[in-house]
Amino acid sequence: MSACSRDEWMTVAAARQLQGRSVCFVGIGLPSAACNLARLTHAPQLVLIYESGAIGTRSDVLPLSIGDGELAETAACVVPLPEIFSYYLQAGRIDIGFLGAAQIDRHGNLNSTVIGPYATPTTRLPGAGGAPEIALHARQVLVMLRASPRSFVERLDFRTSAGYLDGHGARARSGAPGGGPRAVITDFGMLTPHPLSEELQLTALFADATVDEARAAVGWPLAVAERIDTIATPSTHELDTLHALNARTREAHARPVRIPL
Amino acid sequence: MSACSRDEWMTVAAARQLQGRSVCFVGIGLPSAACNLARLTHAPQLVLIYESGAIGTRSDVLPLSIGDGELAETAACVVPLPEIFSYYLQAGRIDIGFLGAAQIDRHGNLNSTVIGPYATPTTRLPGAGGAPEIALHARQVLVMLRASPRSFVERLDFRTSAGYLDGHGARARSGAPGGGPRAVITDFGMLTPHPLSEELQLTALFADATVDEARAAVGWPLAVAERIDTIATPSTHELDTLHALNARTREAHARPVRIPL
Amino acid sequence: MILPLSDAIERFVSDGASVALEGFTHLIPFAAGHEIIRQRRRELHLIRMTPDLIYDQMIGMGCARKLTFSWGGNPGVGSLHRLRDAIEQQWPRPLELDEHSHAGMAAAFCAGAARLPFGTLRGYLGTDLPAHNPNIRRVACPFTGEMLAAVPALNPDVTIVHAQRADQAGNVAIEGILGAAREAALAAKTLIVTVEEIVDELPPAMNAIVLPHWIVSAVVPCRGGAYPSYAQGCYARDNAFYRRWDAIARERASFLAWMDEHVLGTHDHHAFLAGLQQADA
Amino acid sequence: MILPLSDAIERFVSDGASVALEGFTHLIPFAAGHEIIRQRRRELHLIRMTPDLIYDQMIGMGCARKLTFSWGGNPGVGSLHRLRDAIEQQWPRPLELDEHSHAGMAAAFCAGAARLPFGTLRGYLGTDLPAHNPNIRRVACPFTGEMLAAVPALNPDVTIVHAQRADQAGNVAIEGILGAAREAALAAKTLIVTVEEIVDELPPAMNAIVLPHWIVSAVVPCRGGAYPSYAQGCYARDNAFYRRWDAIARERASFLAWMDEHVLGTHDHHAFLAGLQQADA
Repeated sequence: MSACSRDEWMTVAAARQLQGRSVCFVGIGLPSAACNLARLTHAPQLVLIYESGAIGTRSDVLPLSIGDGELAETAACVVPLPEIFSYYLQAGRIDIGFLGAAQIDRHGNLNSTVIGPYATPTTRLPGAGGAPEIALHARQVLVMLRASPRSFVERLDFRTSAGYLDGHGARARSGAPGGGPRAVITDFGMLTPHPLSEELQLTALFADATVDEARAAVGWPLAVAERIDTIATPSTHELDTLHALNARTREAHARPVRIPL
Repeated sequence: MSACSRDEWMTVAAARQLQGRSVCFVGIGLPSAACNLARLTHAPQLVLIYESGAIGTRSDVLPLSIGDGELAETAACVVPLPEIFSYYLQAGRIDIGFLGAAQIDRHGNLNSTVIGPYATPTTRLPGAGGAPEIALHARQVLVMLRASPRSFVERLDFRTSAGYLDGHGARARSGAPGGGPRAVITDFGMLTPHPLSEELQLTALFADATVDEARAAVGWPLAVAERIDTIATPSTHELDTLHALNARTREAHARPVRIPL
Repeated sequence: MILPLSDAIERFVSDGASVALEGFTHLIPFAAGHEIIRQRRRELHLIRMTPDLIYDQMIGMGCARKLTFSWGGNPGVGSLHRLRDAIEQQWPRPLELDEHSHAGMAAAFCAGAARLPFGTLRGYLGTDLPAHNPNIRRVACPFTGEMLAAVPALNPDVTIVHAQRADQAGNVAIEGILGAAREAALAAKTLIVTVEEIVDELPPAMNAIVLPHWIVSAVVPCRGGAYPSYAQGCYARDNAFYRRWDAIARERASFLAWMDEHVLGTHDHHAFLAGLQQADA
Repeated sequence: MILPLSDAIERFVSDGASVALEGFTHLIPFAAGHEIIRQRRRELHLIRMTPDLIYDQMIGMGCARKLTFSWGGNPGVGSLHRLRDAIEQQWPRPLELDEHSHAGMAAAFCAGAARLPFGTLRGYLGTDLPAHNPNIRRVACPFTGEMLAAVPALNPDVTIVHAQRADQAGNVAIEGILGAAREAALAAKTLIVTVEEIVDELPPAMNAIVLPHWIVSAVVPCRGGAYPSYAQGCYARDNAFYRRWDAIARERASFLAWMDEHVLGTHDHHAFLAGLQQADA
């Protein structure tokens, strides 16, 4: 295989999590790349839904925004956004939801709202968007987030969306219908929840990453599973497909737009 | 003018109540004829909405059912039925709603549910349909109903939809947003609510009808206004237009349908 | 999954199930209703805003224990005689009613589609319906304190709708008047769609009405499946049949004879239509 | 009623009004936002799921007292620096926040469109948002007792949306991604629609997206009115402009200089676009 960046490795690792005809609620950035990579390689039947209202898109390039025109043109249909959230997400019709965040804690709870106090933040982040209800309703959640002690924190400044809350079944007791975060895909490998405590533990590493690197990147004492899998190096097919997708996307986004005068 | 039936006279009288760009929630039968007659004569800008979801229809023939194909084909748009009731009717976007019924009382309350007790009716009628919320939300309601002591009754067997309830402001006190029945158009003329008591009183007669005829047809002691208007005889233009509409309709409905084998 | 109609009904519609055959005047799934009659399903809880001829037939043939509805007439013609006979004379068996207004049923289907336990509307004021239906309650707005009407969500065990076309993957495209068919479809635990035709691929639809494949349990090819109702762009409503039904259904004997000959006596919808065509000729 | 943009804003958007410029990535009414800035409206309560560049500009220019929103970033690029500066440093003035999730705002627009006082959702569980927003409450299902989230209806004094076309009567046709624009339009007390073109008559639309004329207060002809957002079938999103905005808006001085030159310094949207075109050349 050719050399690949950690972003590419994360994208490939996430794509591999997607199988068959799963219905994916897709966010912009790495999740969008991962979903489309899966669709273009091993999972052509994957159904991609964007919160803007596009259902079953088969875009040839990645959108920069969540509502780009390519999404509408290649969709099975486009519905009003409120229906995406009520008739699809809330109705339990989403298999896999993707989330990112600025902070994550050991139980997979996420913050994308503020750093510092809510009323007087040191850094105001974009906010919740679809996250609270994706976290609540999707059958499974995949979190994609680069690790550092500033992002993998002991204590969130604000809980925007629920992972396993305080763990040990707290999420299920809260009445959340969805299953919670199945995996956190980060730039050293993958964390998954312990079956009982629901604390995230290191269960897989990229071939060129180490446990020490993982521990250094995480702001809490990282639990390490007894057995750590190695995430197979991206194949040539995976990388070629991803490179071509990214190249098409760059080319499309660089195309000058005629100002509509 | 040519001779005309009481049904035709009722239709013409109702059509004359419709002006300008009023938005009409149309039922099947006489109301549909009245609205389309108005649209084809003095009120070409009238907006007709059918509960099936058709908005702004300009059908060339009258529908037999409330969801005929002509309605969809000639509509400004077709929306899901729930939106008709929530985004249009409940949102206060209907100027005039038409209602019929099996029974009406002196305050314009209507029964289209049962004759006899609800659990053991002697005659089961079709039921409410859109009536309760049309009665509640339309800015004004026009009732079209042939009169007889069996239909204009002292006491309803069942109140399906609200007119002025017990009168004397009871409807407004109940919180009903719409204005209630502006007029009852029947086969001797027109009843309208007294401004204070809100009891229906005889305020207009067809040219060939009498107060005695009206009294005989109404099952309660009919109040008669001090001044009774005469409803102008249908004009040749009105009658010709209505006859042509009915002829087109008969012709269209008689056209044999190919069984889709 | 693409199934023949008889297999779809056999597999998904059980005795005692709650079943909604939706479609408002347009796209009423008559063929599916007839197949339910042929398979002699019993104790069904039938759900439909406007029972129409198809539920008149199913009720008259004894399929139903309960009816959730909002307007039970033959549009533009008059009564549904079999529905009336069931309510007035308990023939062929008693029928429990869960009676609403259109606005209430629409709110209940929308709540069902959204998997909320109840729907809210500003409705049912000044009507006797709530006095006879414990499924019509009140809820207070947590901001203004205003009291509003509430209805429980409708989530049929099985919803059956008819549509113009589906693709091989099971995506369904609907054109024309919808009534509450889309919401009833989305509210279903199991969704069966009978279609006029199955095509290789639907064109990209943009804002058109599509039921995506993964909410559809079975697609059933069934040309003419909405007749004597209609399918926009395919065939017109047979208004004359709706008028004729009034005489057929008025008496029990003539009703039973007609059902025997045309529904029980035919093997499938194609034979049903062929029989009617012959009778017309 | 067909009006020029400046007249529509002058007539319908008052200081202190609640104003929703909706459109999700697609059809964002930039021209209308710029005209509000030119007319120096103040104390507005801005409402938008995704404030996007247009509210970054309006907030940075001091038009807003309050913001109802659910996601405030530059999609695919990063922060909205003017929004951040308003919240973090109260520049140019403090900004009150009414912060929701997308699902909550969608429910609030739907309730507004239906003129219900509140919307219901199964949401806001396990999040700190309700602790900071008294507009997120709970309501009990009157049938099951289940507690659900409730949000107050959004009924903006003025909603402004952009669309591809309208006819002379004022009917508006929209194609492509809708976001919550349709519900925001239906929820408005006053609805202004800027359009790419006005045609004599729209074709019969069947199931397409139409805002009928009598819910539209004013139609404004405004070619390019969504730029740098896009109008499906007319022009593409200028992703490069969205990227460039990050640098323009990062500092107060560069932001003000850009707004002075391109918005305050131009007479209307045509001049705004012409100025950008010149800068590009």
